[in-house]
Amino acid sequence: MTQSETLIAVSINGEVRQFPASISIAQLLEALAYRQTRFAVALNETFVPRSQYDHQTVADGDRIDIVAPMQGG
Amino acid sequence: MTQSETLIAVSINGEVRQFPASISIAQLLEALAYRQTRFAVALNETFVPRSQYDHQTVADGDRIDIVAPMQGG
Amino acid sequence: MTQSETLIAVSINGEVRQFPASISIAQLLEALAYRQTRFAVALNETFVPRSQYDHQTVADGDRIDIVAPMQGG
Amino acid sequence: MTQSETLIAVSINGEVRQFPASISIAQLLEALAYRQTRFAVALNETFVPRSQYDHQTVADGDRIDIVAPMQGG
Amino acid sequence: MSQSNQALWHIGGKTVNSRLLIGSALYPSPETMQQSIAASGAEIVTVSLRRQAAGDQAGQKFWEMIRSLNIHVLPNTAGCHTAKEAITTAQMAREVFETNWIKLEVIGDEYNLQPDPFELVKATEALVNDGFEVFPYTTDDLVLAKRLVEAGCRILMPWGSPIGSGKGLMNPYNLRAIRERFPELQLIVDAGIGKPSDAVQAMELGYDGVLLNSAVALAQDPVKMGMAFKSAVEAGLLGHQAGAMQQRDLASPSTPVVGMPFWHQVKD
Amino acid sequence: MSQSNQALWHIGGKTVNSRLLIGSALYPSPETMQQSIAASGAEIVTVSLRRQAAGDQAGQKFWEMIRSLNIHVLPNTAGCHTAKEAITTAQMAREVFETNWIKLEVIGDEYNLQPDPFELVKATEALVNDGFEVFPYTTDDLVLAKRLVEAGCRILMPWGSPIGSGKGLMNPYNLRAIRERFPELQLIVDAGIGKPSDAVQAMELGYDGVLLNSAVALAQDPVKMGMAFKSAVEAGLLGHQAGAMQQRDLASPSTPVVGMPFWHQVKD
Amino acid sequence: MSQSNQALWHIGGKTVNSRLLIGSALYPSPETMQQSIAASGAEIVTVSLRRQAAGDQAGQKFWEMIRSLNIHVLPNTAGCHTAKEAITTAQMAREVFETNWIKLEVIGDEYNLQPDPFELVKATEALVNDGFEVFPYTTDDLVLAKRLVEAGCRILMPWGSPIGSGKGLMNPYNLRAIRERFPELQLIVDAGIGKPSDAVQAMELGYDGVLLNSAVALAQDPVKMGMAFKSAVEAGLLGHQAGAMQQRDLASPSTPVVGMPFWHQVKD
Amino acid sequence: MSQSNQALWHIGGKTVNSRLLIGSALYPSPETMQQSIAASGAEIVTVSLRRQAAGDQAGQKFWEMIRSLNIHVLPNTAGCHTAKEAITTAQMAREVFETNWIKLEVIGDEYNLQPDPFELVKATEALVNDGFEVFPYTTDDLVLAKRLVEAGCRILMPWGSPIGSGKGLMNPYNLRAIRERFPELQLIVDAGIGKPSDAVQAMELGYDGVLLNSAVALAQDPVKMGMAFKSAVEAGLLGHQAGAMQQRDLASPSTPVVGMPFWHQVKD
Repeated sequence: MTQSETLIAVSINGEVRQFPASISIAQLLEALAYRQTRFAVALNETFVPRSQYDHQTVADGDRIDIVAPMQGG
Repeated sequence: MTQSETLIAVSINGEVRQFPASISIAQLLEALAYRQTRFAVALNETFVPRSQYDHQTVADGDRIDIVAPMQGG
Repeated sequence: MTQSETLIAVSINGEVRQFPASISIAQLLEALAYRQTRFAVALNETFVPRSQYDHQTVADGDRIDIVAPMQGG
Repeated sequence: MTQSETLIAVSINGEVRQFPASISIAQLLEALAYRQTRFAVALNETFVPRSQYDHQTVADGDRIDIVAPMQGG
Repeated sequence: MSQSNQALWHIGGKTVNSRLLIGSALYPSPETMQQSIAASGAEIVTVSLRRQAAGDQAGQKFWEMIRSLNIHVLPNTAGCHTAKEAITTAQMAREVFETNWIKLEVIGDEYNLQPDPFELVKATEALVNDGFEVFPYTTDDLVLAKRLVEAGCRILMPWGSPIGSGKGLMNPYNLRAIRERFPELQLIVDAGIGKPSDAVQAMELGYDGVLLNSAVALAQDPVKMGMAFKSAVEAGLLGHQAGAMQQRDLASPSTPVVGMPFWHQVKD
Repeated sequence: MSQSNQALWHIGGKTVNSRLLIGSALYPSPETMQQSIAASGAEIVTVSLRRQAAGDQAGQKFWEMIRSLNIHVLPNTAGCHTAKEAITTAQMAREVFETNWIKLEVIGDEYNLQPDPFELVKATEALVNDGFEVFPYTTDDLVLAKRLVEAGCRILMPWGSPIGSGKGLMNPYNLRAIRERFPELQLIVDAGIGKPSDAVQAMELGYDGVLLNSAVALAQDPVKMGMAFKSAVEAGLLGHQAGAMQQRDLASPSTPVVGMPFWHQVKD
Repeated sequence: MSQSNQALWHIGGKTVNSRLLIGSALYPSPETMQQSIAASGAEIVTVSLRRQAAGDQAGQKFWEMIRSLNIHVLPNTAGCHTAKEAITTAQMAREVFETNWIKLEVIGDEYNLQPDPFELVKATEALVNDGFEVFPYTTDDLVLAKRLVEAGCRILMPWGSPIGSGKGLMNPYNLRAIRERFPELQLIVDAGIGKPSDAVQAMELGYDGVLLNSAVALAQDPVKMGMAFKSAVEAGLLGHQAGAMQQRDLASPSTPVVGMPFWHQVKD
Repeated sequence: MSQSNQALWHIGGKTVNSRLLIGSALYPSPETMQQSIAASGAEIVTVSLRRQAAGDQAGQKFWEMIRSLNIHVLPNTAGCHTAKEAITTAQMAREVFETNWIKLEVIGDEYNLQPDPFELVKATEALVNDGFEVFPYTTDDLVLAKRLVEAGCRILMPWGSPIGSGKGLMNPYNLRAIRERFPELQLIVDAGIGKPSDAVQAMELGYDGVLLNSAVALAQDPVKMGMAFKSAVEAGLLGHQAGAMQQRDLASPSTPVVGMPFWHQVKD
C-alpha cells in the first residue's frame, strides 16, 4: 500500500475500521489476522461463501459480520 | 326482448340463469323481481354499490351474489 | 367483705385476679364493673347462661372467659 | 358321627351347611376337604389362627369365611 | 314475578334473596365494612366472640354497626381447636346474638386452617342435639359430609381452598360429588374464594351459596368488590338454572353456513 | 353517578353501557332470540349476510326483529376464507346495515374455525383504508396482534377457544400478554365462552368486553342465560376495577386471633 | 455407584430399587400380568384375599405366579367397609402371605371408593398395636394424615384421585402440604394414576413412590406401559433430586444475546 | 430387538435413538455442559453463531467440546428478527457446521420471544428452496403450521410456552390439533419445558420429540436433570405407544369384588 491510496471505513462486527479501497474479503481477514478455521462471513447482512473471499471486494460503509460457533438453545 | 337477441348465462347465487346480453344489474334485479329493500350485490366477488346498478352491465359467465340480512354470531 | 375473709385466685380472660371466696358470677361481674349488655360467660370452658349468674359460684383456680361481639369471617 | 348327634347350621363363605355339633375348625375343614395350604379362616368375622383350628369349635349359626390369595390392586 | 320467587333462598329456617354470605373482618375501616356489606347485597353476615375487658365498648359499637345493617347474623366458632371449645363458644354465641345459627369451625391445622374431621363431627352431634342450626365449615371429603348429614346437618359448607388463600376451587371434582350425593341439602362454598369468577364457578357447580370475607375486605376497593360479588352470585345462580351448553372438542360455526356467498364448489 | 359514568364504554366511536356483544344465531326461535338478547342487556348484536332468493322475506323479517331491539348492529364476515371474500362481504354489509363496523372473520381452518393470520392482516389493511371500523376476530398471538394494530385496529377480539366449543379461556397467559402490551386498545374475548364464569375470567384479565353466541343460544333456557351473562360481565368488570386480593399459599385467618377465649398457652 | 445407592429405597423395613408399587388385578391374562409387572421393575406387588371353595386351585395358582416374580408382596384389605372387617382381613393376610405388611383400605363410599377417615384411624390404631406395618390408603387430608402418624404410621398413601379413574393428581396443593409437613415419612401416591406423566408429577412433588394398577393393566399394551412407568418413576425421582428450574412469567433467551450478528442499534 | 427398532427415530434424514434434543447454553461450566448432554442421552445438540474477534479462541474451543460429544449438531438462528437475518445466519451456519439442518427462529416479540409468523414463513420458503432441512420454531397455531408444511417443512417445532419460562404446555388443545392434522410429520415441542413431567406430557400427546435447554442447564444439578429427561422422554414415548387407559368420572375397583369375605347382604 502506498500513501496515495484511498482508505475506506468498514464496520467489522459493529466496530468501524479503516482499510485500503478495493480490498477483498480474503485480504481483509488476513489484515485482521483471522486464523481460525471455523468462522463465516456476511457482507451487509448477506452471506459470503468461503469460495468468494478472493473475489468479493469491500466498499466504503460496508458492514462485515464474522461469526463463530457459540452455545445455543 | 326479441328472438334475435343473444342470451348470456349468469350465475345467480350459484344457479345459472339466462339473460339478454348487455343487461344491467338494475335490469337483472327487475327481471328477477327482487323487491326487498335490504340486500346487496357482488359481481364476480366484487361489491357493486347500489348507485352502480344502472351502469354496471353483466357479461356471459359472470357470477352474481345477492345477499340479505341473516342471523350471525 | 371483712378482713378475715379468704381470697381466691380466679383467671379472668387469662389474667389472674383475687376475689372473696364463694363469690357468684353476678357478684364477680359487678366487682369487675361489667356493664355492657352484650357479653357471655364461660366458667372453666363451660358456658354459664345468664340465668345462672346469681347461683353459680366461683372457686379458687377457676378460669372465667367473658366475651363480646367481634368481627368474624 | 352317630344318628343321634345334633346337627348345627354353619355358613361357609355365605352358604349354609349342616355339621355335627361341637365340630372344631380342623374337623370342619377336613369335612369340607380343604387341602390347599394357602388359606385363612375367620369365624364370625374374627380371625382364627391356624394354631387354633383344633381347639376352636363352631356353634349353630356361626359364619365361617375361608379365603385364599387373589389378584388385588 | 316468578323470577323473584325463584331466587328466594330458604336457608336454616329463614328466607333471603341473596346467595352471598359475607364476613365482617379485615376491612380497612368499620365504615368500609358497612358499605361493602351493603353493596354486596348479602343478607347474612358472620361475626365472632372475643374476650373483652370491663368498660371496653368495642364489642358494643361493633354490634350496633352490624345491627344497623338489618341482616341475619351468623356467629362463628373461629379459632376453636376442639369440640369442647367450639360447643361452649356456640352456646355463648347463642346467648349474645340471640340466634340458634352457628358457623361451626373446628380447626385441625394451623398451616392450612382446615377443619378437623373428627372434632367437627363430635361438635356437630352435640350442637344439633342442643337445638342449633349448624353451618359446618368442612372439607370437600364426601365421607365426612355423610357423617355430618347423619349427625343432623341440613347445611354443609365445604371449603374451596384454605381460608384467606384466595385460591378458588382447588378440587371441583370433590365439590361436585358432594352436590350430586346430596341434592336436597343446602350447600355453600366457604373459604378460599378470591375472585368473582370463583364464586360463579361455585354456583355453576350447583352450590346454593357462597361465603367469603377476605376477597371483599382485602380488595383494593372493598365496596366495589362487594358489588362485584353481588353480580357474581347472581350470574352463577342464573347460569346454573339456565343449563349451560355442552363443551365440544370441535369448533362449530354459530353463523349459518347455508347461503354463504361466493360458494361454488366444496372446499377441502 | 360517577359509578354509571365509569361503566360507560366507548367502543368504535359509539358509547354503550353493556360490555356484552351477542350473536343472533342458533336460538330455538326468533322470539327466544329477541327475548334473550334483551335479557342479556347487550347493546351490540352480530348479524351476517347470506344469499337470498327473490321474494324470500326471511331477511327482511329478521332485520325488522333486530331493528326492534334498538341496539347497535355489528355485521360479520363469517364463513369467508380469503381476504377478498371478506372485503367484499364487508362492503356489502356496510351498504345493507348502514354501518362501517365490521366483525372481520377470515377462517383458516375448518376444524378449529380459527382465523387465518395472513389473510386477516391483508383484509384488515384494506378495510381500514376503506374507512371501516374493524373488529378483528383473531387468535391470542401477540405478534399477530401487533400487526393488526399496525394496520390500524383500535379493537382486537382474540379467541378464548374455538367457536362454539364452549371451552372458555384456553390460554390465559397469551390473553394477558396482549392486555399488558396494549393497555389503550379495546380488547374483547370472542369465541369459546361457554359459561358465565368464562366471561367473568375474561373481564378479570382486564378485557373490555366479551362476545358470545352459542353460550346463550344453546343453553337450556336461553333467556335466563342471557340474564346470567348480563350479571357476569358486570361482575367481571367491577371485580377487575376493584382490584382482587393476592393469592397466598398459606391460609390466613379472617376472624381475629387476638382475644380468642380459652387460650392459656401457646398451642403448637 | 453413589448413584445407585442414592436410588435405594428403605420402605417398611425392606430395601428396594424401584419406587413403583404395582397391582396384580385387571390384566387381560395371567401371563400379561407377570410380564407387565416384570417390565415395570416394581419390587412390591399388591394382592388380596377372596373366598375360595374347597378344591378350587385358583388361589394356589395365582400365588405361585406371584412367587415366581420373586418380589415383595403387599396384601390389601380392598372392599372392607369397617375397621373390624379390615382388621380381620389383615390378620388373615398376615398368616397367608407371611408378611406384616398391609395395604389398609377401608372404603367409605361406593361412588368414589375413598377411604373412610374414621374407620381408617380405628383400624390403623389396632393394626399398629398388633405389629403390622400399615400402608394406609388415605385421602389428601392433612389432619387425617396427622392422626395416622399419631397412630404409628411411618408410611402414608394419599390418593391422587379415585381408584381406577385415571384422573391423575386432583389436588396437588393438598399433596404438597402433606409432603412439607412430614419430610421424614415415606409418602406414596396411591390411586388415580392414569398416565406416566401423573407418576412423574407425584415424584416431582417429592413423593417417595407411586402405587398403581389400572394404568398398566388397562393400557392397550400393558407390558409396554409397565416399561413406561418404570421410566416415569425414575424420571420423577431424578427430576426431584436434581431440583427443577423456577417458572418465570417472562421469556428468557437461552442462546446468548451478546455477539448477535447484524446488531447495529437498540431495537425496541 | 424389535423393541429397540421401534425406538429408532428418523428425523431430517438421519436416524437417532433418543427423542431428546438439547441446547448447549446456560450451563454453569463447559464441563457440566458436556456431562449433562451426555447424561441426557440426546443425540442432537443445538448451537449458535456469534460474532468473534480475531484471535479469540472461544468459538474453536466450544466447537471442539461439541465435536467430542460425537452427536448431531442443529444450528439455530436465535436472536434473528427478520427473514433476511435468519436466512443469512442459516447460510453461515451451514458453512461453519457443515450441515443443512437449521433450527429456524425468527423472533417476533421481546417479551415472550415468540416466533413472528409472517417472517417465519418467508424465511422457511427461502431456506427450503435453498436446500435446508428446516426445523421451524413455531407457535401452536394450526394455520401457521399448514403454511409451514406448504412451504416444504417435514418437521415442526411448536412452542410449549415461552422460551426459558419453564411453564410447560400452555395449550395442549392446540398442540393436539396439530398432531391430529399432521400424523406423518415429525413434531417436536420446543421451548417452555420446565420439568420432566412436561416432556412426558408432550410425548403422551403423540409428539415425536422434545427440545429443551434451560430445564437442564438451570437445574440445581444439571447432570442429574439430564438423566431425568432421558427417562422422561422414554416414559412418554412408551406411554404413548402403549395406549393409556380412558379417564373415568366414577371410581372403579381394581381388586375383584366377587368373593369378598364377610359379605352377607347388599350394602347400600
